[in-house]
Amino acid sequence: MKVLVVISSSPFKGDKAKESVDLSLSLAAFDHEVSLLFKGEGLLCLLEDHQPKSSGLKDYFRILKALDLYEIESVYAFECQQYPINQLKLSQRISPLWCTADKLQELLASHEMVFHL
Amino acid sequence: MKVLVVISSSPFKGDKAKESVDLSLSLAAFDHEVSLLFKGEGLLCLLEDHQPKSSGLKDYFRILKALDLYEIESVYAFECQQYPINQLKLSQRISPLWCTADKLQELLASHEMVFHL
Amino acid sequence: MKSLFLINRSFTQEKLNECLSIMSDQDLLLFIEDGVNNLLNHNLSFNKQCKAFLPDMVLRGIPNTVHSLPIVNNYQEWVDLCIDFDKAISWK
Amino acid sequence: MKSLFLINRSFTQEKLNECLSIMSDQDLLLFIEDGVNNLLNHNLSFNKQCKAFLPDMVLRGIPNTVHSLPIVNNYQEWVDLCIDFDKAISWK
Amino acid sequence: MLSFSVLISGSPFQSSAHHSALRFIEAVYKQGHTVNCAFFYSEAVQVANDLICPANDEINYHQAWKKLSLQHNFPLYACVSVANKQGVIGKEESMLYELSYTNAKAPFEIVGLGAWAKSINDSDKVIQFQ
Amino acid sequence: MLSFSVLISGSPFQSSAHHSALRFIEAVYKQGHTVNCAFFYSEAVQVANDLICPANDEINYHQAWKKLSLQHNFPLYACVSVANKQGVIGKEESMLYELSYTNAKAPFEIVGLGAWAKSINDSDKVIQFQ
Repeated sequence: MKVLVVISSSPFKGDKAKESVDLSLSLAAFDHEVSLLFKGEGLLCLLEDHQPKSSGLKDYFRILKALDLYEIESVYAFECQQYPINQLKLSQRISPLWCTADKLQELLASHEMVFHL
Repeated sequence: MKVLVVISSSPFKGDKAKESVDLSLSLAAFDHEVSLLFKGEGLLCLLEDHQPKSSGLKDYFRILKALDLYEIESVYAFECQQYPINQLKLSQRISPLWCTADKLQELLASHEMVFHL
Repeated sequence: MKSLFLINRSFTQEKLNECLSIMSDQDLLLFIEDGVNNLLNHNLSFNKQCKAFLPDMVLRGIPNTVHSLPIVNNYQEWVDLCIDFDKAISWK
Repeated sequence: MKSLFLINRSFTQEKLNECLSIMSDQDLLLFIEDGVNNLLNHNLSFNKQCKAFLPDMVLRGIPNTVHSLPIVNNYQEWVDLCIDFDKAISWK
Repeated sequence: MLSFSVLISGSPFQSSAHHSALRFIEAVYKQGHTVNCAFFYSEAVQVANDLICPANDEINYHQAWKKLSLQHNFPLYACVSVANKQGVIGKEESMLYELSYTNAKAPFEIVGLGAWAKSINDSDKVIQFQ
Repeated sequence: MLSFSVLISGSPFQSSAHHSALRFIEAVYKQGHTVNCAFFYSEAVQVANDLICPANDEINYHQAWKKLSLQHNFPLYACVSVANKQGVIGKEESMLYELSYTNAKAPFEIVGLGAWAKSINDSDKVIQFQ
């Protein structure tokens, strides 16, 4: 199935962002065609200088480095005034395709399922 | 102690509104001077025509009827454009004092503790 | 592919506009759970196809008079909508 | 009585204005946890006394350059603030 | 007759997800369709904890799921990694972690995400309750 | 030397409340003050569940609270009505409900809201972590 997983939660408020990544990897491992979309507060997953170790937290974003290994099809990011993160240093691990509302409309239409924790 | 308990959660999304009422009653029972403030989505607690029974849910708002019995000092509501509920039929159980931002500022200043679940 | 959008919480004007802007004209937005609270907000304008889920309005004491959206009357109608539409999208 | 307001989540402009409007001039607002994400939002204007909690900015990779608010450097400074102010109010 | 896979990700205590999902599934059967599985993920896994003891006049969602699942014979899956992290432990993990008891029992099953990946392949419709 | 009462209402799994509260309390002691109690209410009661088994490289907040509480000798209270509703059961309720086991043990104590009402009387400062 062509599945879109949407991440709109902050990477550090609880487990939703991590759970979304885990879900994506599992679906991909079972031969679904998985794309990831970062939006809203989820965009903060894309910042370079997270320091989870500074707070004794797990660096589960290491996994994002290897999304292609896990056969995640595409990674998208939805622009957002509230978090203008492309003015900041972004992670080298992922190069998302930035999309506007029109592009996102297409994206939602072209996937068979959408999950949004 | 002079305590203000703020309810800003919808009465039907989980337990926060109920937990706030329980906290207020317990504090009052232990001789604290407790006031309640409804704001934001919490204002929906004040609507008349809830039908929790229609969904098999507990009508914990019955308790609101008896706030004076439980020696809750005062009940306030903070006006809010997003939920213009005073245009609707409001519960007969409570007559909150409606307050503006200025009045709320005073309120917060005059209480020794504020809890906001 | 036409999609059924499910909204289960209060939205600001900005959030709602964002959601409407990513819906196509064939899509439908259904307000469920605390999503029906949005019907109280006179500042929101629903410029795509939107409906409200009656059981959640009744539960919350939100009268039908506060809005002019079409109604989905019960869970069976909701199930039927899921079948009419290619997929359901729980948005937030 | 002067109060220390704690904000631990992202706010819209409207929400922030509401919060600022109920603060007195002696009060202080401290952005903690995901509250520091608000520093990225150029549309917000902080017209009362506001500070940002550094450890939560470092954790999230939010550089000090995105804003001009004074910093609270560590948990001990936060504890001291709680003592300086009459009470702490966790707002949302 | 169509089959549904139902993902529940909202907390049983701080969302309406379980309330809606239970009623939705009842309606699925009323309309002559079936449910492939209910899969609990994220905070929703809490509902598999059989120690849940709400006040007498409140809904017990743990019991409500059990009843509906037994009535219509569809499986209740909770994701193992999330469940364990949140203190919901099935028999296998109980042995693995050398705990003396388990709080997730049949008809709830503690399974990997693969069960969900398979279920959505085998069903006509998918819906998520946040 | 001042004493703090600390209310934690945020989920250990979906908020940063426990992360912040633990570090805040460490700093309270570093500054020469004390903690009267940490009181868990709302979703925060989950942390009293001793079945919590996160992955090896993740923080176990149940253990973190236990360690900090034993180190500084302050009590960990979880509200009984909320805890029971969410499947966190102490010894007394376990007997009351005729369950064969309990998942909330010392230093966590399952108590009524009265413990919080008293604690705020006896302390100089109060702080809440949502």
